[in-house]
Amino acid sequence: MNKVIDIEKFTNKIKDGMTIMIGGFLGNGTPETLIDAIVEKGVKNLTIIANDTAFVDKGIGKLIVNKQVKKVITSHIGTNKETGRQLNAGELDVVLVPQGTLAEQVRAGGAGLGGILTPTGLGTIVEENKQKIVVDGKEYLLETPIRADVALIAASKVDKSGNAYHTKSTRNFNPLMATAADLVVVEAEKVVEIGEIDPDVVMTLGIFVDFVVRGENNG
Amino acid sequence: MNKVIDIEKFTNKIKDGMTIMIGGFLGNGTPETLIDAIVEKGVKNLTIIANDTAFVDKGIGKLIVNKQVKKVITSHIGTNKETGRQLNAGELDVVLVPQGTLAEQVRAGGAGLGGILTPTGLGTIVEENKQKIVVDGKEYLLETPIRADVALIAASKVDKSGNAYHTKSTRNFNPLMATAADLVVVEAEKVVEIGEIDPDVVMTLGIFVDFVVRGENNG
Amino acid sequence: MDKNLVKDTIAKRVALEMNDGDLVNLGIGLPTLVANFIPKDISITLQSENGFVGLGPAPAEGEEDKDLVNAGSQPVTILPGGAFFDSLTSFGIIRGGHLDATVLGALQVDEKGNLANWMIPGKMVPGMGGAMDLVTGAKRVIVAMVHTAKGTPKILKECNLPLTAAGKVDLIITEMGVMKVTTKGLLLTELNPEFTVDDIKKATDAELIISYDLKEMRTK
Amino acid sequence: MDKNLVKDTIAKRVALEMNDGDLVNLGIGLPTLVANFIPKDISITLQSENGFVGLGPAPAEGEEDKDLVNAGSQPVTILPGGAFFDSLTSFGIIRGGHLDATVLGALQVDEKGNLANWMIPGKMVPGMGGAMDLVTGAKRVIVAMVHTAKGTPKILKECNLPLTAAGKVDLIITEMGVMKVTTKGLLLTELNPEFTVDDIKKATDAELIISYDLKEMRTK
Repeated sequence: MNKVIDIEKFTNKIKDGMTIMIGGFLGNGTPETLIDAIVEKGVKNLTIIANDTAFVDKGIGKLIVNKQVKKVITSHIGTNKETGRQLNAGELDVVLVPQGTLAEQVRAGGAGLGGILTPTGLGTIVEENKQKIVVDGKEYLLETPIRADVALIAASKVDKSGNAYHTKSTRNFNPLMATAADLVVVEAEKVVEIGEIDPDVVMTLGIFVDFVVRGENNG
Repeated sequence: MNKVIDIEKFTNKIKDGMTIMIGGFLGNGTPETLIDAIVEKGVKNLTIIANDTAFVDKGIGKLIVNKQVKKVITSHIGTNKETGRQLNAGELDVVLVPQGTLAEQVRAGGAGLGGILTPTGLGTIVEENKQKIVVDGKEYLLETPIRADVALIAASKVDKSGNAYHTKSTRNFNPLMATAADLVVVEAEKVVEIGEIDPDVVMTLGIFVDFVVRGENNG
Repeated sequence: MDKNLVKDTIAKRVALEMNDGDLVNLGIGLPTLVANFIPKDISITLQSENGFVGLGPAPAEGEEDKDLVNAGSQPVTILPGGAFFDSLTSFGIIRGGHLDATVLGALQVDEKGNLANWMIPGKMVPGMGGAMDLVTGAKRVIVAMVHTAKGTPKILKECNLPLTAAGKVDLIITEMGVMKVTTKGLLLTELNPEFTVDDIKKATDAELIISYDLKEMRTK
Repeated sequence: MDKNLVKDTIAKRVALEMNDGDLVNLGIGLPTLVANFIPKDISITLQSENGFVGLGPAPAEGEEDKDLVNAGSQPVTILPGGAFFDSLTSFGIIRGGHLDATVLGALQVDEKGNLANWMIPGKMVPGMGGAMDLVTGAKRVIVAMVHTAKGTPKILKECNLPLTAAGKVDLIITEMGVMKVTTKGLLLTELNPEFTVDDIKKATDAELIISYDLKEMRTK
């Protein structure tokens, strides 16, 4: 099935108030074309789920600077001063989550788990308002699943059915997030024919992907 | 680091009463050479953790037939009549676990989780003696981590540092089990130099692997 | 009815439940036959729980690849666009609600949508394999089976064998007809014209609600 | 002491804690320097939490690959035997106890092994990134930092900034000395001969237990 669409068709799907997961790690392996399209459309009140808020001029940072985000669920905002400014000014809600917990929560959302138990965050403010569960005499925090309306994924290469390959350090949250959203869009500069990617090394499965967009300026 | 060893050095590590995880799915992607070495040594009272008990003349089945196993934690024994016979005769303890739960439990053991919550098994005998936990009004079973003394992994190709590639349907539980045991041994017919496997497509990470054994009759 | 005709009748009717683009897991045995009857104008993707999507037909003789088998250990092929993965990803797909449907056989199924298909205490204990995960995780659960076990009803008021999952079955398709699991019980929506309503009632232990709109069982 | 000498002294001493074959995660900043001082006769593997093992040095100018950066977004290289993976696997490694050691900086560390290194309320809230996972999951947690913040003690009886993890620190290495976290408190095992026991006590807010076997701080 050919899932390749124009950027306009993608933009039409993005609405005010949506929850959007975005792949990437400090802008590395981030779907810049899709983000730029959302910046151009100017939808507001987005909730963004991502590892970090990147930089003011890169990746997710551009959505923050353009004041399109009301809430961000992330592990790190330190590289984007505007995120910190909006947080301090009360303009932006920031939920900080340990990076490993964020990865597990997204996976739980995609893999049908009701949650996972982790010692990360015990004895810190991360444990506030969370269930503690004892297994074999050891205490754990119960961390619950996260899902989104839309997941935006960057790939090094994608076939027309959405099977994607992420080279080197660009993989990060991309394959995970593709499992945990109602609408999944993959961006890549290289869009290849179905069957061109060795089935042994597909990293994001096409079965999770709804649309493929040809990217232009992958970060 | 060169982790290649002779089969004798491997055999010396295997003792009576050990808990051993073995990769493979009905004998596909199973470390036959390592299993044969254990059969030959004849250690007893093993606890085996595996997807299934394969066939009487293949994979894990050979350990069962040779009466070296006192307990097996698995999702399926239907293809090996001897497992059923020993179970009915009270000679073998069989703990049946849903396949997805087994995969999650092994992963939890390898990834430091205290457990995971799943709806699989609710309302069935699988829920006996397990904690039930409610998240967002929905009930789940708490399934706890599984680890082993030893994990035996089959690969299509492995480099001398233990980075392994599993082709086609031979991957199954192998990469998972490599994360969840104190001693991890990988068997492959093809043992290649470090660096010969593209770092993008390593499936079982060498950092989890202690020893590499040249296999002869990979299933 | 001839045994093979029975199986084909069931498989053909199940095939009509598939939608274009569906991701589906077919259980071992009768459900596997469904793949042969998918309407020409739709395309579905099959998942094999041992670790891939894009499951294709058996290879030609001599073309078998020992590294490519299905969950029943039979040599198979993979279609273009397919992909391999480990058991964790495989069951993430199954449990995460990514399967549009799973088709399985049953030892027993009841009017509450309970399914028993993995053991007979003291007799046959093969284990649940991936069945509990499939039935719990798939968006739609379709039971495809011969209506009775040599005359003994398998569709019951209440299963008495150990359950595979509670209340998860959506649809039951046999050679006699099509039954929907509803909050009020089993609704017979289609009847094979080879049988009468009385025939199917006699072969069924559960109460059957006969649809006001009862139709002839379709096979295409 | 000169600022660079301070950093090198700390990094050199941390490097001596490494064992042949160790898998280690080095935090951003000072801990990164440790890689420069690993003894010639041992080899360690570095993990980069954005998704690989086998982290190598920065590439030559002009050789940068935009697809290969470390967790601080700097161009790096991968060594033979390294491998890339996704964030789930990366944190499976970190949380699953597969790291032999993690080396991090601190805003504060206390005599119970508590660590605070991720925020100053109302002032600096960068987020914890992977720090909580690293400190909770690694087999050994080594804090490597300048002993004081411009004279203000960072080694306290009890941290008053929000914690990164409770009771997880094993060893504190500063330019003044080496302190082990024990159930009885902080045990000073090595002292830099540039300083006296009195100097280090004055620069430390926690009680320091002086080892009967106090040694000169090693750097090789």
